[in-house]
Amino acid sequence: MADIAAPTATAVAGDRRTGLHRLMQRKSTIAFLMALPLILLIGILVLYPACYAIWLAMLNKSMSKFVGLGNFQFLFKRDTFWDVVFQSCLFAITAVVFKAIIGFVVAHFVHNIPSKGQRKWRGMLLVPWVIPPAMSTLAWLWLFDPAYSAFNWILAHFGIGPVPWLGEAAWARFAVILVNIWAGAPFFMIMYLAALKSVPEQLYEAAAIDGAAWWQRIWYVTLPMMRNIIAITALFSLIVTFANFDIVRVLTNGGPLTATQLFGTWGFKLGIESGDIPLGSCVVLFMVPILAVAAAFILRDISRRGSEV
Amino acid sequence: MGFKKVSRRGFVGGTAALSSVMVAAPFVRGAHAAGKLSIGFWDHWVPGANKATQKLVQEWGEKEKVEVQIDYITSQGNKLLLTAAAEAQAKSGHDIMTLNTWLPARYADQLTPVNDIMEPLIKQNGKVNGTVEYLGNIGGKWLAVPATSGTQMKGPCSRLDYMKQYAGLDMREIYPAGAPPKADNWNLDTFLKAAEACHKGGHPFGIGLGTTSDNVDAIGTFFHAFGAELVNAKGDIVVKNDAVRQVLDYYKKLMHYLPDDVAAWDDASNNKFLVSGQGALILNPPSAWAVAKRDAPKVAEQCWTHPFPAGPKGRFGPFLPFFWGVWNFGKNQSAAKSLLTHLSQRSSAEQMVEASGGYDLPSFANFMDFKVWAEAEPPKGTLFSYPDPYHTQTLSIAAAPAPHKIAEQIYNQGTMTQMAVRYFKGEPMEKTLDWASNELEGFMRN
Amino acid sequence: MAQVTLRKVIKKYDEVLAVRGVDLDIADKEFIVLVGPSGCGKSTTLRMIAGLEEISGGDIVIGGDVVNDVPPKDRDIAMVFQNYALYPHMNVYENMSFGLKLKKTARDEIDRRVKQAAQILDITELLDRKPKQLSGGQRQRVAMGRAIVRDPKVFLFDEPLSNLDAKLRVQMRTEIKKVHQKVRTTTVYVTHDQVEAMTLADRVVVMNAGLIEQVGAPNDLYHSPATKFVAGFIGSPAMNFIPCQLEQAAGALRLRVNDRFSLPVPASRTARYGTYVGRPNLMLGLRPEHITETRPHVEPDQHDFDMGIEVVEPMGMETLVYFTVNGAEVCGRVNPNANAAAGQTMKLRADLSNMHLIDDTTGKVL
Amino acid sequence: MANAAISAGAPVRPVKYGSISRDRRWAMRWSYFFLVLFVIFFLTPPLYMFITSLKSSGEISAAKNPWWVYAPTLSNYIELLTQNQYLVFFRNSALVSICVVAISIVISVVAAFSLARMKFWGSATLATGVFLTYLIPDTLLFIPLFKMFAFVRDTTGIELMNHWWTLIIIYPTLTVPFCTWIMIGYFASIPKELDEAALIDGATWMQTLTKIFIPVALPGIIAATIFAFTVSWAQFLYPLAFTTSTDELVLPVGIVTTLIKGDVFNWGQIMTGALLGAAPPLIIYAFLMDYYIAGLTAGATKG
Repeated sequence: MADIAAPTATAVAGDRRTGLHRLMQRKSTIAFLMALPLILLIGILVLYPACYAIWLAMLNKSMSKFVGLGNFQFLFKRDTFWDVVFQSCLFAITAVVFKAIIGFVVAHFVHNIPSKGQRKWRGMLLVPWVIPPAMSTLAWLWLFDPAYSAFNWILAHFGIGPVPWLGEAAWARFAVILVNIWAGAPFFMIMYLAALKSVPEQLYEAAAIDGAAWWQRIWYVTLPMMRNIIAITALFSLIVTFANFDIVRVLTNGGPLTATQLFGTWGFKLGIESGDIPLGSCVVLFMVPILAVAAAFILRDISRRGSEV
Repeated sequence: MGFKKVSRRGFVGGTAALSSVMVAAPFVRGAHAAGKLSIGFWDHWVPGANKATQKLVQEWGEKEKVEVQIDYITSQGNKLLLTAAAEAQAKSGHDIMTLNTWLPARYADQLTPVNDIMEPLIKQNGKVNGTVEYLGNIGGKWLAVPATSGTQMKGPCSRLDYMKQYAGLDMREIYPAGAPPKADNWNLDTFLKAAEACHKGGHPFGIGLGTTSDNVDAIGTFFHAFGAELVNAKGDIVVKNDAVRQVLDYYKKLMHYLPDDVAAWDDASNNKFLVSGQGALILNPPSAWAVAKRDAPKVAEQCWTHPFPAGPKGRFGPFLPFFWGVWNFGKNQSAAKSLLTHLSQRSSAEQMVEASGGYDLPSFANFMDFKVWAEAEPPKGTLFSYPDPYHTQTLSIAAAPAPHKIAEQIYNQGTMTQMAVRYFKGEPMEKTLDWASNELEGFMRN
Repeated sequence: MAQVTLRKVIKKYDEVLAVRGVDLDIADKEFIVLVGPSGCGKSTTLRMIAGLEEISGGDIVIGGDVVNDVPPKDRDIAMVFQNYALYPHMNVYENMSFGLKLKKTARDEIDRRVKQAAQILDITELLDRKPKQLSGGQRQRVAMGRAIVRDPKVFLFDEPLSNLDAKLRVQMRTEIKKVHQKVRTTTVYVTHDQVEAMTLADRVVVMNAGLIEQVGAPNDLYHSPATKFVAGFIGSPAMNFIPCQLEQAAGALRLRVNDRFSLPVPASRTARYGTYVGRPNLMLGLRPEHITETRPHVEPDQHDFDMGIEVVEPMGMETLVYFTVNGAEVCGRVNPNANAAAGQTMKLRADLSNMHLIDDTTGKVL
Repeated sequence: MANAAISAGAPVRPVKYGSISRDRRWAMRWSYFFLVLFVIFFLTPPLYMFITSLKSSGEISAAKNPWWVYAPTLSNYIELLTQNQYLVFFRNSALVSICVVAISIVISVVAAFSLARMKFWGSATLATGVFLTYLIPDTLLFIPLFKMFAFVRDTTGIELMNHWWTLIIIYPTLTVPFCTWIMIGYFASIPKELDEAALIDGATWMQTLTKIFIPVALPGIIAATIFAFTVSWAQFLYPLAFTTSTDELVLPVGIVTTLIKGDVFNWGQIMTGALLGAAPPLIIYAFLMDYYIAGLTAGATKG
């Protein structure tokens, strides 16, 4: 746009509507070009593969024949598949609920203490979120080790155990969820803390004067004020938890038997490790409905925010 | 082409003059002059064992003026499997690739047949066992050379003290070092009783029931001992038979005496169980003992490795062969074959066995008498019976003799351990069998 | 030479006309204020002059050149924004010199001009501060400095004082006027505040709904508004509008507000209003200062009336009284000593010699 | 609602104040008590990692008190850091992360500027769409990507499989959408007049971006940088699926697949490796916590 000179515009009076107009048009062209890398990246490496997965899911194992919904039919007959569906839902819902509760509670505690000490506590509480999950899960794996479990060592002093942390289906599910909560709760904590800080102090004072007990203050003041952020964070986390891979992969690799397989890990086992790409695609595609529902909810909020942009 | 030369050289190689012949071998400076060779070896679990292969390859490379590059690839987390898969799909990668167990069959179409070196090698080094034949020789074609490094037997490794104290069994007497075994009573019933006794004594047997190879190999042997097949050699699902029911019943009893969390064990769990001093017996090659020797010498002093108990259908030994294969898209196949011949010589095999502390097991019949096994200590003779020098067992692999593609999946998915766990958890026998046949049908998918 | 001419300038946003044909001639060195309620198109007009908005029709001429298609930077204008738009990461000096630097002006020339502008605005001490460290008034000066430095043909101000508190606003108003007197550049100034418009402008342009209502010197607008809109917009408190009828009574005109209340039209206006007798939708427009208390030393006349006061607002130097006539709320300004009190009846006088008669149908002042 | 009755400016009696502050004191004591418990819960694994990393294998297998180090040794650290393999993982991770951060920031800042400021046909939809792609997880994409790589190889001969640099191409799919979103938010908070002022001052769009927007939105860029770095440093699934050779591995996968060897336990080394692997994000976090949190909360605080 820099090269349009004033004299030219005056000189070509008959050619009015050119300069600035073209400028504006060129502006949107430049804008489009500036966004092009982003569009290409998303188009080629996100949207295309996402659609390609649907196509792959309809091929036979050696990918030489189109079988329509045959793979899905096959999958529906497998017990393991239904186990995975159940486990993924159990895992995601339980973990998110507890993450949300713990995050909320901890955020409150941090909010309650004098603000000059808050930074320090917040810093310590966020550490699980900062460590790459594959690394921290290794620490858990070692804490849960059947022969050397440091937890069992402590429990043994109280005459409990040894607990087969990763050995029995129920315990293994518990362990996987626990690690997920451990890693994810700080995120909720930090989000809620930010939201808590935006609740005006006067509201609590007013509520206190109205005679509200602490739980009433939380119920009538805090929760309504934070409703949006709670919903968004929970949906967000639901997606991430539902699609979890690293924690399960490192901690139990889906075991014992298939008691902790999720869509992601099972899809990996089938698609990459067993070389059955179409069946693996089928499995991971089952995440789409829940993603879509969560995304629709988030979208509602986003469009609200988008209009401000 | 290089082919003929190699086979000619192979014949000559039957003699002790082999190494000098190799120096003179013209092929390397021929078509593939200034050759380069890349090798994907299995990353050995025994500390220091990689050094032997490295040294052998270097020796060869210097003699042949071939630039060699070695990658050590662990089998943990299916890394070896994935690497092979990636290379097969990419049609590029290492010239020589370590292919464990089922992979020669899986990549039959991408491997160069090696009959030209295998036949002379067998003549020279003695026969190979049936499991190696089953896995490596398909339709008369040798797809890969059995590798010494990595090949292993997962027989019992017992604690002498616990077995004696709780079960009243002196394993050193049953399998004496340097003498034929007196193992007539070492059968599955004895085994079960011993398991019960040791469990009562607070030091149970550590037999994993996860889906990794140690666990599958172990249960596969029990299946063989009962003559239980899930899929027969023709590929029919025969899961609903009495032998299977028997072995499941046996396992159910056995599992009562195993630790609670065996269903989640991986290949390392049994080792840790032994090394930490908790277990009275595990089914594992001597790596656990080797680690104990380093980290827990008092435990190592009580370890004794020996063959499997006999079952109704005989005495089977869980044998897990590794192979070295040559990709048919490889750029330097003749050099690869030359190196494989070199690695299959007696002295090479002995070096590998030695470096691995006796862990590695050559597949050729004439190689079972290396000194390492007789001399390993403490305690003296602990590994004497590891290679089964008196050939008392039939070496077997889980899921054999099913067609390879199906067997591989039974093996990789741990179908047998899953069945055992399901039945143990209280699922009715027929339901477990239904589940298994449903799974097996899934494996027929193509 | 920096006249600015707008000829039939139109701005359309998706079929909505924001500016519906504005014609305006701005003389060289003139200080023009565009004033009007929000949404009247005054800011859009200014932004079209600046080149920030494309024009949908008409022409804009600056210094003799049609600049319709000229990008902002080549129009030789400078603009001061409502929120100052100072670059927060640059200090005052850098803020002021940014435009010159982009034009590749020589460094010592930049330095000279920045120093000079800083002196005019008395911000020499602030040159190395960041905007964050400045008070509102100082930021305002810097924003003006940034404009002055460029020595443009035209200054454009977009509501520059509305972010300041009342006291500072008055102060800066004078400041702007002073600066204009010093640099003497054609200035277009947009505000919604009619006091600013009145005090600053050589000429005021009142805009409403995308059209110019009236252009004129501040006093002309105040005393002879052309439309009801201008009459109501200029002046504070605003002009009172009382629905009424004009009737002929004994050779004189009378404004009848309701059945029991009418006032005589001064003789001076009789000729002018004669034709409107009996017309519907007429309104009396009378500024609050023309509704006062009756003064003891002035003899009573027929413009006196008694009225029940509803609200009293003492302002110090005067007191505002409010009452309702014919459904219209009316404000008057009385002497603080007149003892006005809510709920009481007070004798007031309307000075109809300053009255306006408005045709409410056309909105024109008659 | 309880608060609706009293307007914000209502006078508050001193007596009430007293009781509120008494309540607060108790709330505070309880808060400290529970915070200590939670900190213990949250910090146990990293702490245990550290404890184990100081032990020799002998001590670990001795099955003494696992929470105490009897004979601290740095041998695990020395062994790991002198071992070529681990350094290769570290180098790969560092290269991948740095490149991904650079690519993500360039793409997202430029795109965000265009979406937030310049607008074009469909830009609003795109802005929302960008955010939604952030919700498509890696677990959904790795299989088709796996197949796509094979396709690329078959058609162009370019081998994408088993190269660490492939990760540089695919990681941005995980970072760019959210970085763009952060930057759109930051740019949107910059007053419109600022770019108009720049426009009048004679800046081109590019100059407006580089001279005005980037400096002003620097905190946002730092937050986005940290986000992109931590995501690419921690990503596990893609390298697990797409790289296999030891030379091509990045840290998380390298540690999990090569340090854990089936039969040997070298947990001292594994924990050391994990701890060192966690160090870069932890260090960044320690120094730039506020930016880190800003980046983290950028997505939702407006809600």
